[in-house]
Amino acid sequence: SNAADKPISIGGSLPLTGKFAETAKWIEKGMKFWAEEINAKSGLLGRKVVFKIYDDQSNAGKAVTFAEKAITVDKVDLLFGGYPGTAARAVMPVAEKHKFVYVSMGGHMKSFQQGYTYSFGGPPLMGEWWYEGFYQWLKSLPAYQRPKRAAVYTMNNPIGTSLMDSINRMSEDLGIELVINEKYNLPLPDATPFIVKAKQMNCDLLFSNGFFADGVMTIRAAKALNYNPKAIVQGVGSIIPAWVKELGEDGNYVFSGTVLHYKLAYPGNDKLNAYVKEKYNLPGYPLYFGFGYAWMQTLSQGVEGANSLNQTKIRDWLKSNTVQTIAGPLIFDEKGLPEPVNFCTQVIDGKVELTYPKKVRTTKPVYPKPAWK
Amino acid sequence: MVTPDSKSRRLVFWVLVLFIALAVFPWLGIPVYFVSLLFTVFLYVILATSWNIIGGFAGYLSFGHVAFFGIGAYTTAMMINGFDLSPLLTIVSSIPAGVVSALIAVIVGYPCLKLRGPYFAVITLCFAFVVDLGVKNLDILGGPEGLWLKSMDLPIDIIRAIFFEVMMLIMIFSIALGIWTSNSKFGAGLRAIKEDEEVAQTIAINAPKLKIEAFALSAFFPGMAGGVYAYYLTYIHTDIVFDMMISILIVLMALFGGGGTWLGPVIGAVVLTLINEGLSTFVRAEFARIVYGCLFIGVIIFMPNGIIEFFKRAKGVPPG
Amino acid sequence: MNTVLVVRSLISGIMMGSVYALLGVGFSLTWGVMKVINISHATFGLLGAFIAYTLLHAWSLDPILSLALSAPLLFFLACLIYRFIIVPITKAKEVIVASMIVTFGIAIILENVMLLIWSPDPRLLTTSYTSKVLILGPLYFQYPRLAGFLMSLAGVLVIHFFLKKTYMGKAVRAAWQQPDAAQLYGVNLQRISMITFGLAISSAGAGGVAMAFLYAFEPHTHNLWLIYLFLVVIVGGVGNVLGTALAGLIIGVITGLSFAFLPYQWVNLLTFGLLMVILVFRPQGLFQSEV
Amino acid sequence: MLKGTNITKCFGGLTALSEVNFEVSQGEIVGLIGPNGSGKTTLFNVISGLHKNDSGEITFEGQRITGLPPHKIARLGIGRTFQIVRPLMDLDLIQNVAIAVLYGREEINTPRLARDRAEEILNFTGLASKADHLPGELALEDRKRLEVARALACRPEIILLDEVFSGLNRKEIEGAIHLTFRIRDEYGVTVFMIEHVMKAIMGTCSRVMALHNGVKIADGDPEDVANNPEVIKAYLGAAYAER
Amino acid sequence: MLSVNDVIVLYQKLRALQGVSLEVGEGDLVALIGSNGAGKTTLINTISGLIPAGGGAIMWQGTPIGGLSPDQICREGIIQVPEGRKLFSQMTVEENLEMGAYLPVARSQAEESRQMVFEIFPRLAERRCQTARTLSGGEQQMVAVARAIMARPKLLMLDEPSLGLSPIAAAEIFKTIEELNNRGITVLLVSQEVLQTLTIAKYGYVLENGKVTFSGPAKELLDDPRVKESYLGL
Ligand SMILES: Nc1ncnc2c1ncn2[C@@H]1O[C@H](COP(=O)(O)OP(=O)(O)OP(=O)(O)O)[C@@H](O)[C@H]1O
Ligand SMILES: Nc1ncnc2c1ncn2[C@@H]1O[C@H](COP(=O)(O)OP(=O)(O)OP(=O)(O)O)[C@@H](O)[C@H]1O
Ligand SMILES: [Mg+2]
Ligand SMILES: [Mg+2]
Repeated sequence: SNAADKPISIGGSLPLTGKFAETAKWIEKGMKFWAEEINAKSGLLGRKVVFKIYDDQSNAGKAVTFAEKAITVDKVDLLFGGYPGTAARAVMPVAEKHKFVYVSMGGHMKSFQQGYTYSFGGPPLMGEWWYEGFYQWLKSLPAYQRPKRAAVYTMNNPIGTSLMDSINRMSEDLGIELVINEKYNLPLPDATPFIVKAKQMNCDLLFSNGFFADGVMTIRAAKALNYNPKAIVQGVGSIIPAWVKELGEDGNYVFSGTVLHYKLAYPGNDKLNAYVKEKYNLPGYPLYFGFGYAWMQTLSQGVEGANSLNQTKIRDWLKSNTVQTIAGPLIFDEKGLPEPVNFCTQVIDGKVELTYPKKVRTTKPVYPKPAWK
Repeated sequence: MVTPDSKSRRLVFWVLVLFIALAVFPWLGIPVYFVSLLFTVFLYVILATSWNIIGGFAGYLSFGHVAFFGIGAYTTAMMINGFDLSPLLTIVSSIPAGVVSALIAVIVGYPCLKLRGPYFAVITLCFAFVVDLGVKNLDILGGPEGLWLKSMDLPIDIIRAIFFEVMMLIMIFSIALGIWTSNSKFGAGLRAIKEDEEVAQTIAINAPKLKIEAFALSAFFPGMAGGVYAYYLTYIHTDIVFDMMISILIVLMALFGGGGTWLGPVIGAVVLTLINEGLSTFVRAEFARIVYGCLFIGVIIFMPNGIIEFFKRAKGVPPG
Repeated sequence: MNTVLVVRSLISGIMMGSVYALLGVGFSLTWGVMKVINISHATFGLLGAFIAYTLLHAWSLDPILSLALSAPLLFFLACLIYRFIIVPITKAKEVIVASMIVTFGIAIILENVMLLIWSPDPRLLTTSYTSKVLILGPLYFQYPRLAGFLMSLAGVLVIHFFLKKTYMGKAVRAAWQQPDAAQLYGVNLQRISMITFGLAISSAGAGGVAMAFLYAFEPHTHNLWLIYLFLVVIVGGVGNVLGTALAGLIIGVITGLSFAFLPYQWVNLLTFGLLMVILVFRPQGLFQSEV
Repeated sequence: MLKGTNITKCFGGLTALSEVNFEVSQGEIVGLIGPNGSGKTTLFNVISGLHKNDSGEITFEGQRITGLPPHKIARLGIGRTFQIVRPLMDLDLIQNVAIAVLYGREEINTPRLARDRAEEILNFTGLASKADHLPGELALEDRKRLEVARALACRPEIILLDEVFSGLNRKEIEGAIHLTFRIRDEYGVTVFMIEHVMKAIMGTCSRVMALHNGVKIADGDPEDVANNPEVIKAYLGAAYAER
Repeated sequence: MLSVNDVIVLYQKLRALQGVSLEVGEGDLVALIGSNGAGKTTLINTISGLIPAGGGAIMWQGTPIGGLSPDQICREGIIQVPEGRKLFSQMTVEENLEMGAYLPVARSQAEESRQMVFEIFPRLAERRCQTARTLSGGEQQMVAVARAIMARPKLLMLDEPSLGLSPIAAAEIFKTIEELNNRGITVLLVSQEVLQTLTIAKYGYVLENGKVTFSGPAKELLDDPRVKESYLGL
């Protein structure tokens, strides 16, 4: 019939300009790569896919109206997931009301506790899980090697708060004392005081739970003041390509976590890496490129599994089946979340390496961190 | 022959027709997006029109007006969550939001309105940051996490339609306030203050009092609108309702249309909101933004005193 | 009391504030002297930073030296903008208002042009001295900050000297206080305004480089910078160049001290709050407005 | 009705007014003369509340007004004009005056009635034909008249005129003298005026005060003041005295 | 030296000058009188280039200067003391004077000019560091005249220079003008002090409603019954 020839349209918005443009552009690229690939094959349900992507100008309110525009005016067949967490938090209830499956990073744990049934973190960017892997690895060390005193600096926003969750939970478990535990508001004017204080208090573990800009300032201050803790953990700033590209050697040895990594052995990762290598000359795909791709994988498997574009059917299929993504197999619970994942990463020689757990590890972690040059 | 009286009667007639048409709009089965879009337009009309009372008429450029919007949003959210109010009481429960905003405006205005020109602009800017950061830092107000509100147990188009009507009502009141101001003793006093505050005082205008009244009035409707917006969004966060860009946009909208007239901000808000939205169909987001930027330049080069003034001149009506 | 923390925070804060001041003087100049609130001022600063970044990577040119290239370029750009955008709006009833709208447009355009050219990736200016430190006894001076501080010192003094001591600078002030009279005494209004605007934008370029020594930047970063700009300029008294410089230092001191004594969460709030208090008690800024 | 005792006002190191006493009674036209920079305008600024005096006290109809904000003083019935005219530039003449009517002591609260009243006052000051002009289009003398019209619109009991006669030629001064008398007689307003045009002073004032370096040096009958040697030396000049 | 031929100026609807002609010879002191709103200021501003002429020609030393910008006209040595003073209000007295001597010709003689000015207006010497805005009305007028002297004009046009001055200071100003004229500066003087003006002037023009109604040697004008009646109130 006619409808079957028409491409499947997938709509929504991304912050293509403004504050969050950098990340959004990678997500967009990941999504587009997925479409390219699926269109080169037989398409989705035998139909081509096309994107209708609006620019919400890094404004969560606009993200909401554009989601509605996609749903009610463009009458898209599928909704794609947005970024950042605040936008996802605002769009999730809208998707719910319109009964549209919404696969995205989510807005950390709190957003999945609101009882939405159409939202999936597939895979999610879950601050609460971010340091799980790092702590597991610490736990695997002999007690005397572990750091004892931590300095924690956290940006005061949803992602920062959710990062604190694992720190609070697991430091106590390992007997690590949070000697300094401070939040700061963005923009951070100066990181020098962070380091002066951490150094004075003899902290041997530094958490810098911030974005790129503030993360960089913290690291640079640490180098300038020659502060050498056993390990530096950097939340989400270090997972974008700019970290190694711009910071160079100074960016080495920071730990972080992830739910998705270009060196994971799951099928598909190699393909993405090859593509990114060729197109952007990067050693591996950037995290958000992977996210963009993986969310589409989840959504499309839901569609194929349900063999329908009926949103409720897609949802129900996703809730009762396993999807295979580049982040591994995902089984969603009633909240729309998969099992917690806990990989630990470390930047080594300008590459983000997987360092824990052992079964996925690509390199041994460098610990304690070598002194600044 | 058209007597001025029959002319104004005809105007009233068309305005009524317009409002009735708008009122039935969301019930016609039109895609919800358009309802939401108009809702946003109303929101900005309210913000720009209210800002105009202090900024346009009195010449006190408040760059922190988003604070009142946000305060309204948070007041409502706290009220709903605290007293477990039904979201159906939107309009009723947004009134206290407006009152709280206006009260805060009085308290803040008292010291701040002693400042003039750029100094006032910046102190209000600081005020908006202080409120924003204060809310972020206080966990009882949701802190960095923001607040979730209960959403109504109704189909989405009904929900959107309800918010639409409520926002429209607030808009009508705020425009009425604008019209009243431009024709009243109150507005005349504000104009004198804008021109020369010292002279205004020597003709017995109680400038400090008048300014505070204007500031409070201009905070009231944004507060209410913030309350409704909180319901509409069901999730609020300081980054959303205290967004500095809203502050700047309000100012630009009012001035772009023509500050100091009641119609200018309405036109500015409608035009800028719709154009910005229309540009979203551009393939490449950067180009859309560049066109948007050119719009500001183009319009002001040809109409340096705003759109309204330009058309008034063209029609030969003396300004003012 | 934790002396080391106080002293180091203070030094670091002061140097940071001085950089804001460098970015601010030009803004203060166009505002105070020309009645143009240039919302795109920081955007031009950012452009300077991007140019420095590009030259650093292409030719390993030191960012400070790159100013020799970017300053004339920005000057030229400013002249064009002055001629084709600012001149028409001087007819407006309220030039300040019109200028804000127009330059907001310029900022948006420039931001997105930079987005097209340089992509949204965040950048850092990393030079050989980025993480070098000058240690004088207990005092630490980070080189990039020191460089920013010195640039700021030079920039502020040059502009102050220009306005207060040179005939042309005085003509600039005169021209905008009383344009008719200035012309009647031989001042070529257009030329002088164009030069002022050009100078202001060039100084923004220098300010941008100094900021980039401290902070990561990407095409939207100017929005953040703009806010600090506003603060230093107002607190210093619009049009008052030395005032702007002192205000930068004061903001630096406030930040530095609050880092030393407060939970960090409250630092930004305290900065803005204190600025409000300062303004309430000194409604004309800390230092009188000059023009 | 208006009385000042020991008014002193300093600007930094400069004493603009020093221990000045004055009194103006109901229905009088009192002149205030003095060399440039002798403190005349400063005295008006202090009376109308724009400047705070450092010491001394001013009473109006027995009520103490020192320290009151300017709008309260205006409300009590003290109107003033500005030497360097300050019209509301963006508003046409009728609006300029109508605003003053609205906020003045006449309790006219509707803009339409205020316009009617304003028209009357513009007519009175001879500006009726330019009612819809902007102040920027007026020649200087008309702007001064606008100052007077705006001050009158508040319905003051006393009006402080700061050099509204300057820039008129001798013929025109006669018209202005006439206007001054009408202000007093038709509006019942007491007049306190600063003037350098001696012809106007001699022609209108029932009493004249002279300031010099912020000190009052003469007060009395215009003829006497004009012949006061100190006034001649500081203010009028020998040439004037000869004429 | 300066000749104005049939100049017309329009303000939107109003014809402020409707064909004004006037001659100022080298070294002359020419008076321009006329009632309130006659167009005197308009004429002066048109000569200075602040207002474009809607017709007619203005010649300076034989060359047309209509259409030049004010600063170019200033370079020709035509300087005016504007109505309403137009001081640089936030600058000090000293800086205002310096601005008067902005052009290179004047700048080279600035020091002497300053001496001269302070001699004429000793009050300004006392107030040299005060900002112009805070000066009294009369003091501001002195600065305006002094600033013009600093510019070393060839033709000095004064628009009501005695406005707001005390009688003694006004007399002083007229004496100064006469003296400047004696030193070789050509003067075009607009004043409502008709008697004093015509006493020192060589030649006079009467402007009414944008037209020259009388002109002639100052002495003759002084004796003209119509001038006596309308301007001297005799
Ligand atoms: N705001 C101020 N700051 C400093 N000095 C001032 C200020 N206002 C006035 N003065 C000085 O005070 C003195 C008195 O000024 P005032 O204006 O009262 O003189 P005036 O008698 O009105 O003179 P004129 O007849 O010239 O108008 C002058 O020397 C003036 O310079
Ligand atoms: N910018 C303007 N727009 C419109 N009309 C104007 C403008 N400036 C002056 N006029 C009008 O032009 C006429 C001549 O004004 P002008 O100032 O030249 O008179 P004048 O002879 O200098 O008078 P005065 O003695 O009052 O200074 C007046 O009627 C005045 O109202
Ligand atoms: Mg005076
Ligand atoms: Mg004149």
